[in-house]
Amino acid sequence: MKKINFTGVFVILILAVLISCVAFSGCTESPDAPDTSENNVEKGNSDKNTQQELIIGHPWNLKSVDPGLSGSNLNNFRVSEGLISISPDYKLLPTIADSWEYVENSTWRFYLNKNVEFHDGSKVTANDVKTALDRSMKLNPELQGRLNIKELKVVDDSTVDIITNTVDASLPGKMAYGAAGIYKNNEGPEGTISTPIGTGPFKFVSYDKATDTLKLAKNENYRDGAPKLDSVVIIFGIGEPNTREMAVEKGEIDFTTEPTLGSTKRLESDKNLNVIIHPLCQGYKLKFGDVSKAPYDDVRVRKAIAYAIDRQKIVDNILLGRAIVSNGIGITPGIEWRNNNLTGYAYDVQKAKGLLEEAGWKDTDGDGIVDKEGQKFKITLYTWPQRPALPPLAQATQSMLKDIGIDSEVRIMEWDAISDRKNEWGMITVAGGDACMMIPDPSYYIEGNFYSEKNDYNYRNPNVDALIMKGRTIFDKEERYDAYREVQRIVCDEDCAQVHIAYHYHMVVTDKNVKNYIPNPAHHDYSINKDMYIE
Amino acid sequence: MRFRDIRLDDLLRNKASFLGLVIIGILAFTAIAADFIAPYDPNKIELDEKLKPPSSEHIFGTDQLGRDQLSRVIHGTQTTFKLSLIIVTITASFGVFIGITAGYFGGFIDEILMRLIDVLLAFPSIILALVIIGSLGPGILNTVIAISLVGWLYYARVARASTLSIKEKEYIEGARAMGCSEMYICTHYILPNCLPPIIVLVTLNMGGVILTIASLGFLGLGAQPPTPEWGTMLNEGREFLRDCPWLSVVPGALIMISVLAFNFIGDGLRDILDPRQQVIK
Amino acid sequence: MTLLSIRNLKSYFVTRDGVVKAVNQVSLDIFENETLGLVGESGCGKTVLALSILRLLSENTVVEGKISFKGNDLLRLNEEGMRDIRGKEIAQIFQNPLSSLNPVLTIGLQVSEPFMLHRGMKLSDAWQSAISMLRAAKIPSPAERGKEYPHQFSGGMRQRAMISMGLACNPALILADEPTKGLDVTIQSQIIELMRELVKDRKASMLLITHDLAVAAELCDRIAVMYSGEIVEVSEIKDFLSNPGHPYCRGLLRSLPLNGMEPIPGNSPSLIDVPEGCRFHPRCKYAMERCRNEHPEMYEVGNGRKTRCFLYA
Amino acid sequence: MLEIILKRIGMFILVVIASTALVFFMLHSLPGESAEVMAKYIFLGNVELTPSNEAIDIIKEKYDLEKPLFSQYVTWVWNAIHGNMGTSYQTNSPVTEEILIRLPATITLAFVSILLSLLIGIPAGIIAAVKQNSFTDYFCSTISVLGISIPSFWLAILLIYVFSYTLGLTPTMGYGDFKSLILPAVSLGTPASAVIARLMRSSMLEVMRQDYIRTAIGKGLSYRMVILRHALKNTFIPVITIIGLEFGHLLGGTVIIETIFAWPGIGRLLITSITARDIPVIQGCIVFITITYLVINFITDISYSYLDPRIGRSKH
Repeated sequence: MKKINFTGVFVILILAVLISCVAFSGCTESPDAPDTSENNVEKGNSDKNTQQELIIGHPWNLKSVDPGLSGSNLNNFRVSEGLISISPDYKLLPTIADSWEYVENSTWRFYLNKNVEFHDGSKVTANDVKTALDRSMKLNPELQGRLNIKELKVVDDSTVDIITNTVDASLPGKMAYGAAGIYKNNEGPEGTISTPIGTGPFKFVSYDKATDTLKLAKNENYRDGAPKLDSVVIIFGIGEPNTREMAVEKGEIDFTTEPTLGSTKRLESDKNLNVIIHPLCQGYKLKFGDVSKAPYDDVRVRKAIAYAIDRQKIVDNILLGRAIVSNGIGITPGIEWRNNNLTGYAYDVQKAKGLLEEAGWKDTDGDGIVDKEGQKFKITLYTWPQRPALPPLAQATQSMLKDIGIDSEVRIMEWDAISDRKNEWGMITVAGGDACMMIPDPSYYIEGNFYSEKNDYNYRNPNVDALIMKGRTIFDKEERYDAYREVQRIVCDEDCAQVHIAYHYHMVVTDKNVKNYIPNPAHHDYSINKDMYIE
Repeated sequence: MRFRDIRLDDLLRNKASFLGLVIIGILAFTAIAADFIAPYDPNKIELDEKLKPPSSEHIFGTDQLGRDQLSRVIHGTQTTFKLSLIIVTITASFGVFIGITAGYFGGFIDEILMRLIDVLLAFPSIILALVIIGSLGPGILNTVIAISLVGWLYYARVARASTLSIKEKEYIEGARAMGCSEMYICTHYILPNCLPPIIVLVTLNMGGVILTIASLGFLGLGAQPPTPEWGTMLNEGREFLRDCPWLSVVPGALIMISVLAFNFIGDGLRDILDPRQQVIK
Repeated sequence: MTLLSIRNLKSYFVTRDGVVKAVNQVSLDIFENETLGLVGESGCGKTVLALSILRLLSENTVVEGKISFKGNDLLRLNEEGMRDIRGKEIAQIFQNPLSSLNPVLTIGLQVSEPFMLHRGMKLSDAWQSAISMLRAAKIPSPAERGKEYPHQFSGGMRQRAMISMGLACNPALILADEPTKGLDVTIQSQIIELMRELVKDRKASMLLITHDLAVAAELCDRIAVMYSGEIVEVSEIKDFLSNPGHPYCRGLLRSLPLNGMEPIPGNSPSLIDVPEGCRFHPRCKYAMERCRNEHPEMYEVGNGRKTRCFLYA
Repeated sequence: MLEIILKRIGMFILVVIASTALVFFMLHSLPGESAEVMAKYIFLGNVELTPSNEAIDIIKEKYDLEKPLFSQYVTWVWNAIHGNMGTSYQTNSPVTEEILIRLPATITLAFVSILLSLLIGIPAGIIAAVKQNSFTDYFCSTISVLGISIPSFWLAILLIYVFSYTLGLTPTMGYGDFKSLILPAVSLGTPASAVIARLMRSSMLEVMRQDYIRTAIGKGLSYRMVILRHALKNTFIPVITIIGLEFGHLLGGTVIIETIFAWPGIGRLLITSITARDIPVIQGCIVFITITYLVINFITDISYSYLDPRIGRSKH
């Protein structure tokens, strides 16, 4: 008898699982979100009465809480601040430094705001600035190279001199770089900081490495007034976008970023959620492997490819509205030093074919693939899997290139593996995350991409190099920016050094009660702000 | 019972393996005739047609690049079957070779080979595959290498075990007494008698291999787009899991069905090869 | 007194090659206090006959007919009633004790089980009874050996353990299936001696299945000969040895080493395609036209002896 | 027993050396310069940027990357023998700490999963075998074949959708109370339970046709007693071996499942370390996984010799 009962229970159990699976497939058909309001009401009530706590689900891991190693993260979560920060409209904002000026001989002088206090109540002195930056640069040689700093000198308690290796007009922008935050040096005996003390609106409370969870509390004494949130909990390492998405829909977390590509409409129509889609200073582009070698040593071939890409179609269908069309340069609209008068490359297959033909690429054997001197135009498009839009983008590119007679193959591999293939004939990298505001100064993007000594695809143009040198060494802002605008014209309209496709838009999903989130396109990928609160 | 005693009508009499055979038959036909029965070019991109739900025009809808999902799964069948056949052939023949060698000659060779197998088995195979594909790069060929590298272990074990028992049989003594060479004994006496359990393992393993190929594809390490492959398609559909469920349901269901079918056949074969299947009650 | 009476027993297996008629219309009586030998070539259905009695055949077997034991028809008894018979009233001693003993349980426990089951003993008491049973089966130092596992026993010892397990509850009938198979000749005679002693002591009846006429001659009171699923002769053992009736029995006796080892020509027929008429006629030198067409009955020959042959019709 | 233990320890050393060497040399043969990748992760936190040459040189010097591979490996082994597993490139903290801190999460998940798979697999296998060819048998068998056929990543997302999202019974992710353990354990344990159920069934069927089962029935034992006392122990013998092997698969499976459920365990650590080429951490994880695997196999071996008296004890 017992035996039969047990079988029954087992059968019922499995049936239950099956039925719920069926229910699942039923549910997916209807886009209406299930009723999660109960959950939210409960949560909202308790929050209102007691604590304003924001729970964030973050896709990546936090490796360390040492500001020398994780400076950008701590800056984005507003624990630490830099001498200078950047506003959502790309302006440099005095932060720990009140003002700054170029003195002479590669020396910049920063005057500190005397009201800035660390979380432990002590005032920020010039010495703290020197100690923090020296320490960060020592721990992170990359930062040292990037900031181009030779030495820091304390002038007095609230004045610090920064001496650069070469004359560098871009230093103030560099001081807004996430990793250049100022913090109290409270190193433990092993030389690491386990309780970071910064100057921002949120204080570090604890970090649980086992669960990769960071807890912050409001800094009551913040100089511009205490933040409205009592505490912030950041759960790191939720790598699966579907998981993040369901967690925020269910109200387990209040705030997350980059849900699945297909979800935009559904999440936007969900009454319990806020969806914020905002520009981020990143783009999608095609990068030639080597522009000094055939076939890309001919500018007509590069331009042909630029004309062959139907950017609007890509933005509408592949990037699904989370991007806007780019006219050919990787500097996001709205940035002050952007050249807004570029001609660019509007989609035009006939023009593209004509340019190829001019360059000697013709389909002589009628197989639909152009060739020249016996060489068929057969190339490989490389891209990497971490950005979900890249593989379909590469495939769309493949089909658009096919239309002008270029045959290509798509290969998806780790980013680092791609750099080994740079010398392959005709290789193109389909790239995303092309960031132009890592450092809020034109030199960052333009030097990295187009300066002869710095770019990695053999682009050489003496005019461009001269303009870049000019930009480094003159201090008049408008004159400087004009030099960079001229560079943009040359690399885009004249040389077509890279084929830019679209500007990336970033998507943040929050609970509908989370108010006052102001996206900052210059930050990667998002940051929280002091005035956020939960209704 | 010998290999030649496996009769098709026995398989057909077992309902589950009949179903399995029918499914595999249909899938195999689909794979072979993919070029003729697919209604569209599986790689033809029509961006304006993207993410269309199933309709009379596109029975399984279209994917994010507007490609016809039905044509893609049809060609995906071809990719999957071709790959798994290659892998199973490689692993089974290599594994059987090693297993018979180890079992028949015994001693030092056996000890070394078996320890090697133990070492490899102790190592989680998915991690090994991750590392291998990480170092060789993703792609069909490397998928084959990564799966084959550990796939032969089970064949070697089974072949060795059968060899050990067959080796003790009188007819082996007889053959040796008749002056047959070791090579001849291995290929003409041991191998045919090892085959039944190997055949069962092959059918069951086909399912496992299909699943591994799909897992690697899902992790983005398998076949490369635009090659249609079920796991890769699942991975591509992941970003649309809830908004366009057909993108993941169709390839996911096909993976399940084909693994299921191979398991049914394998189970049926095993029952046939073991004639005393009835139990006293 | 008849203890067990089998009437028109049919045991058929359904296989993919056809129906195997392992036992075909067998009628047989076992009397109280007697040992009946059942002899025949391997594959003639002896073992199936024994398994049919205790209903130990697999599910795909069709068993029909009537087996009366102490007023019950064993084939119509429910499962619970059958369990009360098995081991308690009728016990079976299986061939090949190595595979018939559970390798992962101690000998002592396996012998204790019938006591616990049919006598309602607790394990400790059952264990003591089991030890004395092992001692009765002449296993040396039974208290220690009871804790051992079958693989630690020698072949002869295992058979002794098997016998003590079968005889544990003093069953009225013992079905012994080739108890001496696979044993050395010296051990064989010890086992035969042991069985004779134990069976006689307990006043039990025994159906001894063997293909070895010498063993049958040692132990049995009567003998039944089976050929191709049928009983072909039943007789007192002495009469049988001195004057076998059925041509097959004559052949059997002549094939004994003592009598010149003259083989019976031909092979025993498969149990699927049994010959028309007398089953033995293809191999019989006395075969007549009638033997080919008609199936012989069991004919009384006298002195309680029956033979299935037209020679005696 | 001592012999078994010694053999195991020898085996363990062999496995650890072989697998770490394999991983070590393979990781160094990965495309792209290790130092460059490491520099990206350590200093830039973003793979899509290019590090400066100075940074790369510093990394090379700091981690001895200029030395021949073989001597790097020998140094690693030497330090490991002395209990020093090295320091994580990414976090600067000792590898042992990195692993120990995540150990409870993975151990809990793995053990609950294997427990779950045993709790479902064993009875399901027994029932299917006992009721061979009945509806229940077909049902259990079909479900277990399905269990093997469903890719676990797929099952995981399905489960989150049904139980967390639609029904709201469990949290979608995270690590903490028992509730959050259910879904990861189910997704990880389902394929294992299916394998165990199938093996249990076939092993049971095999046992049930053995002569000693007929003996037991012949003694008058009830069907249930036959199964419980005579069949089960024998049935477990082959199953035990598979449980050990399944545990290994399960550890491999944590890599995917932990990522999907944001479960802070060794699997996730391993995946992030592989992409960042944090070789000391990868090595540490491999050593840990092999140790666990071997310990489990050791336990199965012991229970094997306990279940089957023909093995191990016959010596005395």
